[in-house]
Amino acid sequence: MLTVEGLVATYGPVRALDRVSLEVPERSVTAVLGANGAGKTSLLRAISGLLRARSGRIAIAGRRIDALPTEEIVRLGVAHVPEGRGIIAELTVDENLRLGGLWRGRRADLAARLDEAYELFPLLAERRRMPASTLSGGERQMLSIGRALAGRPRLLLLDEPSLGLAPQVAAQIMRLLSGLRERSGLTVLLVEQNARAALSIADRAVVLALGRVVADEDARALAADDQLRHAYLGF
Amino acid sequence: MTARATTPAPAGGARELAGRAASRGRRLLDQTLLRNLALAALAALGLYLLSYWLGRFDNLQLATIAYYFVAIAGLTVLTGLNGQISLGHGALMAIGAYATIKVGESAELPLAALLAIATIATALVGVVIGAGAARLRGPYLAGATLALAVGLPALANRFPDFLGGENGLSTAPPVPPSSLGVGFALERWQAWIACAAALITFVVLANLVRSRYGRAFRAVRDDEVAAALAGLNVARVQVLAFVVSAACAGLAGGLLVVVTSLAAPGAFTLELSIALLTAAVLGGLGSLAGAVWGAAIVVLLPTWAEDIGRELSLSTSVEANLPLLVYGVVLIGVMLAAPRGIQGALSWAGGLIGRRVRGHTEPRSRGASAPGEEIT
Amino acid sequence: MPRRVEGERASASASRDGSRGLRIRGITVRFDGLIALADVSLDVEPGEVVGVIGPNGAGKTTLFNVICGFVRPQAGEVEWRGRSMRRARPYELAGLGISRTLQGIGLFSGLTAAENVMVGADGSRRAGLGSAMLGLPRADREESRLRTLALEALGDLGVVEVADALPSALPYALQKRVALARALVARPQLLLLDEPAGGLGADDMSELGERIRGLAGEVTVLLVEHHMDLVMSVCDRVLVLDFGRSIASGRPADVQADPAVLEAYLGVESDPRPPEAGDAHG
Amino acid sequence: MDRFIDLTLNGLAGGAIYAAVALSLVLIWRATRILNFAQGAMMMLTAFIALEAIDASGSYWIGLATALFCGLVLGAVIERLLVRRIEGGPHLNAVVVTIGLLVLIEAVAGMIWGGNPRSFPPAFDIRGYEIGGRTVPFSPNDLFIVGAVAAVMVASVLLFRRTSIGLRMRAAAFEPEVARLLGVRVGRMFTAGWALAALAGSLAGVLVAPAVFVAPNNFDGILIFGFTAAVIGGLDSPPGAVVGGLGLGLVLSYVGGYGGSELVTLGALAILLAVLMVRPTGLFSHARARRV
Amino acid sequence: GGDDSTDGGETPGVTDTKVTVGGHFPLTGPAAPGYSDIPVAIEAYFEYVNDNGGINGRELEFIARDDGYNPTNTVKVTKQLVLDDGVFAIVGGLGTPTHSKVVDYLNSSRVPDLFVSSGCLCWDEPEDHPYTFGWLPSYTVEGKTLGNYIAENFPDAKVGVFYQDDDFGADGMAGLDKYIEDQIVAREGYQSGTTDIGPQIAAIKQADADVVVLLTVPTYTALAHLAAAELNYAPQFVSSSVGADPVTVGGLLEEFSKGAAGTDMIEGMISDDYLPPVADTSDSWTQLFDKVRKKYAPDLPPSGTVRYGMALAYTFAQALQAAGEHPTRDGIVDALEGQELAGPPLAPYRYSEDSHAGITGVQMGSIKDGESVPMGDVLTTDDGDGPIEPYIEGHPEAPKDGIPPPQ
Ligand SMILES: Nc1ncnc2c1ncn2[C@@H]1O[C@H](COP(=O)(O)OP(=O)(O)OP(=O)(O)O)[C@@H](O)[C@H]1O
Ligand SMILES: Nc1ncnc2c1ncn2[C@@H]1O[C@H](COP(=O)(O)OP(=O)(O)OP(=O)(O)O)[C@@H](O)[C@H]1O
Ligand SMILES: [Mg+2]
Ligand SMILES: [Mg+2]
Repeated sequence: MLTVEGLVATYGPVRALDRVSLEVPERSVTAVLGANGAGKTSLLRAISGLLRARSGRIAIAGRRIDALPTEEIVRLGVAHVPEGRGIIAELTVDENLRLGGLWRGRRADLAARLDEAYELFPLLAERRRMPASTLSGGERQMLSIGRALAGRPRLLLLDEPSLGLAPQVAAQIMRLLSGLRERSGLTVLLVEQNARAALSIADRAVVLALGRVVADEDARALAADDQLRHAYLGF
Repeated sequence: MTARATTPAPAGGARELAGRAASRGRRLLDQTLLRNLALAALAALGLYLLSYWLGRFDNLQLATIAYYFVAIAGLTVLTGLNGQISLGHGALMAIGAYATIKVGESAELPLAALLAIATIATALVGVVIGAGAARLRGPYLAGATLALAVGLPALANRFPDFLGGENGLSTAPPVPPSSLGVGFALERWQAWIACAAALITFVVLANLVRSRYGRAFRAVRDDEVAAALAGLNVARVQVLAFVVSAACAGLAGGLLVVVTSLAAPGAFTLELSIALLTAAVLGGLGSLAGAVWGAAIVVLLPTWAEDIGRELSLSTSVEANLPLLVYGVVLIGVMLAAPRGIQGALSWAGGLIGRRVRGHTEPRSRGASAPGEEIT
Repeated sequence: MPRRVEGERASASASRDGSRGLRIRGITVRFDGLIALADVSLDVEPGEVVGVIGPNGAGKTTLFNVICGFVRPQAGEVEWRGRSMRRARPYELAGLGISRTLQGIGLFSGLTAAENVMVGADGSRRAGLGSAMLGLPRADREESRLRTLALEALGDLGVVEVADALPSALPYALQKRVALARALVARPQLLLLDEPAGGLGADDMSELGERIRGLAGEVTVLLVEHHMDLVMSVCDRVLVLDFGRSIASGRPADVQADPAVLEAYLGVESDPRPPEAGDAHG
Repeated sequence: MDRFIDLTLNGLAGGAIYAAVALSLVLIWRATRILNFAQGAMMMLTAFIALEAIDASGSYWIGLATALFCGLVLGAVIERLLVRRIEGGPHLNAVVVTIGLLVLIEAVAGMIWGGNPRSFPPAFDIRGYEIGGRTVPFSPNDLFIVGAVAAVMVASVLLFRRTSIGLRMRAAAFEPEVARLLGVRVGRMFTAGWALAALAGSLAGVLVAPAVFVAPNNFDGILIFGFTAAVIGGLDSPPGAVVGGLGLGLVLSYVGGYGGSELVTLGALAILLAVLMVRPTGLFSHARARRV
Repeated sequence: GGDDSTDGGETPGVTDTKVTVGGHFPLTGPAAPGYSDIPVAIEAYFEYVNDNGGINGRELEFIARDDGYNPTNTVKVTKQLVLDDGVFAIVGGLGTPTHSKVVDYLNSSRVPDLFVSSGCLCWDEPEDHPYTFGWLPSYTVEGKTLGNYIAENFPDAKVGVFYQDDDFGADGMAGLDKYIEDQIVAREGYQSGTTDIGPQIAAIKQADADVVVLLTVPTYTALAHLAAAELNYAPQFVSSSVGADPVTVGGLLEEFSKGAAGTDMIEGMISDDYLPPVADTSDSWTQLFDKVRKKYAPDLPPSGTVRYGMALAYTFAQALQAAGEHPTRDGIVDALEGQELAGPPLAPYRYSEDSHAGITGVQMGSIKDGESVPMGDVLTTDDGDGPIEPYIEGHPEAPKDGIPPPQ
């Protein structure tokens, strides 16, 4: 589904990604783990075109996307829940959600997709017509996730989705992800600080350190590998 | 900015050994005042020599650049460091100019006192306007100050007897002191006065922006909520920034009287206000050095463009509009080529060269330098 | 049905020392019909670490906003050291010994890390405009004192080497530390932490926990968090909000075992339903 | 009483013009978050072109259509060539670029058409209606202006509120990066926003041209009042622009009529400040957003 | 280095082959319309002179600098002209608020300041400003003549005045008041720059004025006509010469006249004039100016503005001629004060040692078929309470070669 090869990305002189390669099979959840500053966010941003790669290639289902503008990448079915939520505070909750599904066109379908999101997060349903700026931190996170799902993506990039969510909701999201993979064949690239939770639902896990891939393994194997776990995941 | 913390000078009483004199010299330059004064003294010397080298009209241009600098420097602090946009600084200059002439008419005061009064008067008006401005943001502040720029000079028409109506007021130019000799050119004297005021403004603003006030200005600009939680009274900081820049505009207005001997509504049009703002952005927002570039461009560009037009012997309507054309092209061109303004581009280039020379890399990307570091 | 589980220590000291700590009485906040806080009360004793937990949108941040004066409650009263905070404006808090970190990051993006912290060290003072304009040595001395303070605060949190970096170039965790340094440099007596552990890795989080425990006794801390490990390990007491009501309060262990809390917030163990139909408020 | 009626009608006619300009400013603001200081100059340019078209064809309507088309193209071209390149830079850079554009367009117009103002035909009769044996200062042409402005307002409200392209445009304006992440083709939205705003602006230009004549600088004053009207109404709201424009027109008419002409600019300043002190983001803005 | 000498051996701006003079004009900006053509006309006439041997063998050069009608710029460009361009004299500097800011400077620098393009009374102060000379009939002279005309021809009419709210309006009204103060029922002013003058015209209509005097610039003359047309109000308009050029005003109303309003709106408007009418092709001056225009400034329309610039340029050539073989700055001032110049204006100048006022009188006229047709005698008067008297000697013919003859 997603292939990354030799990806290098920099901020000025800082190398945030250093020859990163990874392969994400279709219908899988891949966890991206690593300490703060390891380059996880940069990796997701590079995939969705927000950060231009210096070199290397990124392909989705065989199609190169590293030169495409973000919006075209998204239109290939890539949804990105960015770090820090990225809601549009001036628009209402409903408008934010609608935007997530708009690129797919198909109006009737859209209403159904919105309803699903509201069903998933009933708190948002109550706030449909309110500007998103009034939402609490967790509610914003819900909106951001719900919005990404409203586009029915093929590949979902999640940057710390549980940030600010109550434990119950965070767990719910994790379960939802594995459910979606099963039911609708979604492919997920999941960045999480809560490595334990991420590994519990992931098929594979990639560990980044200082912009490099230091491990790329089966999730269960990684969870069992005490050495790696201690060195990079701190538990 | 150095990472090392400057240690406070030891309290009085401790005797320094002679061998420490050199390090003391260096330490003296660490002191804000002395460093800025040294810079100003150097500039003063340069300007002094320049004023003898330049012809009379060019001295006048120098004086004009100096008063534009004063106004733009104040505006760059307001807009660049505090994030408040003002399209009304031309009107504040008008207050300084009218105050200079009115006070000068009614009392025999030395010029310095008149300029000080103009500065203070405008600062006081700045308190009122700043208090209103502190409630407004972005385009709404722009709109309000724009209305000010258009409306305030109209007061002159409301009180024609006092403010001279459309024709405004005139006054006599300053007289060079006789000690300078009889043949001393008026324009050089005007340049001296304006440049002296500009240097004072520079030193004061450079001190201020390096101080905690400058930091407070920037903090409020970046995040009002966080600034309030850190104990900054956001409204008060904003008013203070406005007052400082209004004072500069008032002084600039007073200097305009020194240079042109006039105060009239037609001199303080919206175009003036807009020119000040564009000059600040063009030079490099938030940077005092940028204010110098901005002032020089605003003053010199039209004159140069006009001369070029004359050389080219174009048709009259083309020739007349050429300076405008050039100005427009420069505004757009600089913004496209140097988004951080001239000073931003210079320091970027300087950083690049410096890096080459020193052979190591610095974590600084193009245009991403801290606004705070661009000052001076 | 709101219930109050009073911890012994709280009830014992409230009458004696109530005037020295934070007293929150019957706070009600409504936003166009939506009830964000309903009659919430809480006493926090000096030096105590109290956790405020609850589902998303329960009103935790709003409670902080009320204490800080960003939101005016429709009813109720906040007292800090015997003084009513009804009139207090946000910028006066620093002077009253109150610091707060924001739920996001809230650093000044155009200031270096050190400058960010210097603002926190400096904020409440206001004298010295003249000496600042003239650049007098006095102002310089003050500056270097502030900078020393700031570097110390950064050093305490182990981030002194990023003193001259801009926040945007720092990883999230370091930004959070700088923000914490800015709050701590003012030596507050009351520290309001809004999700300080959000986005932190396991190491960072345990370090944060130790730091907060280190503050206990000297500084009164109010902590909003969704990371229960952290809350349970550092808090003396916990207040649980749900839909703006306080549904429980008491020692962490007691609260954690409270069925109402389990249902409304922690949920995980007691939620037997399939994931698709999951609902935060069951 | 007659005088009051006269002043009211006169104010409505003048206000409709400010409203037209305000609308085009609001459109650009909503679509790209840029205050377009060049709007007046763009209006002037398309009005000159319309005039040439009218001279060539002899038909007002062909002139109007030409102006609208040129406005559309001009807006799109400006966005693609200039505004696109400063995107993502500091906010004021856009302001400076539009100011540069204002100066540039006026200079070019001065070079091509000279400085002398030219007469521009009205669409309909400019003689006021007879009401009760009295001629009031409101003519069929004024009615046309009011109607056109109302139509533009309704169209822009529908565009922004009811259509998905309007939603995309707003998203692109508020948070370009986020909008991209949601598959919005931000560049196209910006281009479309500028094109539509310039279209509305060129309509406004043709509407005001008979009243101010056409010369390089003649739309500057109208732009200032239009800007004032937009700010009064709240820059995000097309109905706000219209209410702001009509309100401003009325107040200025009363001030000019009952006070004196020297009070008109001061009057504009006074209302603007009064409105902003009570509502710092204009009359039709939404309630203040949550900050923490 | 700066040259500080103004009274050394040679006269600034004068060489053996050339005399350089300059002026400040609004060439761009809102005030440019109507005025930016003046320097073009002056240069055109100077070129004509140069191609015909110059004045005393010297070519004339004119440097027009743009001040945008902004006094600050006026000061700048005037000093630039004097210090940088080294002009011999300032000629035709335009505008009261602008030029009044450089009068002191020019006089203290002893730079002749000739033929200011404004009808302010303030140029006629030979004691304080010995180097400054007006040229236009003052606004008061015009006001008096207009008032007198109305008093004689419409003795029972109610008069409304629509005026520009500055010294133009004020001085003009002072003149009107000397004759028709009692007849005036409405006085409505406008600030230049405002576009909505509906309320003012409505007020004048409401006062039932039968005659409306316009002390306006051409744009506002046109706007006043439009506002009146909207109200179906057709008073007798009487306009000062400043705003009455039929070509300019007619041009502004062209689209309305041919379209919606149906008739030529300015037809029948009465005004005064101080130069031979542009339309009077039998006049030798008109012929001369038109000849020069066609050859040297073919882009310009044959408007009153062009006529004004040429007449002014001619007057300067005349003064320079009068200043003799070796013109000096004081010499040209003496020549103006000492010799009687006569030229294109319908009435004589008032230049003398005691007076630096310019043209002393005007002739009434009215617009017929888009052209101004003179009525009655040329009338002269002063700025004070002096009487209005006919001037019947008539102005001289233009010289055959179009160049002021040596005297
Ligand atoms: N805008 C920027 N400018 C400069 N450097 C940056 C910028 N953004 C990130 N970096 C640097 O790039 C590196 C990788 O950062 P990134 O945000 O990808 O890490 P991360 O793994 O997502 O960390 P976190 O867990 O804190 O979110 C870090 O060293 C960071 O300091
Ligand atoms: N200014 C406001 N206008 C309208 N509603 C608001 C406003 N501020 C907060 N709310 C609402 O009040 C409720 C409480 O918000 P608050 O931010 O206090 O929640 P929280 O407990 O901090 O949640 P989280 O854990 O997600 O941060 C939310 O539903 C929010 O949408
Ligand atoms: Mg990250
Ligand atoms: Mg919260």
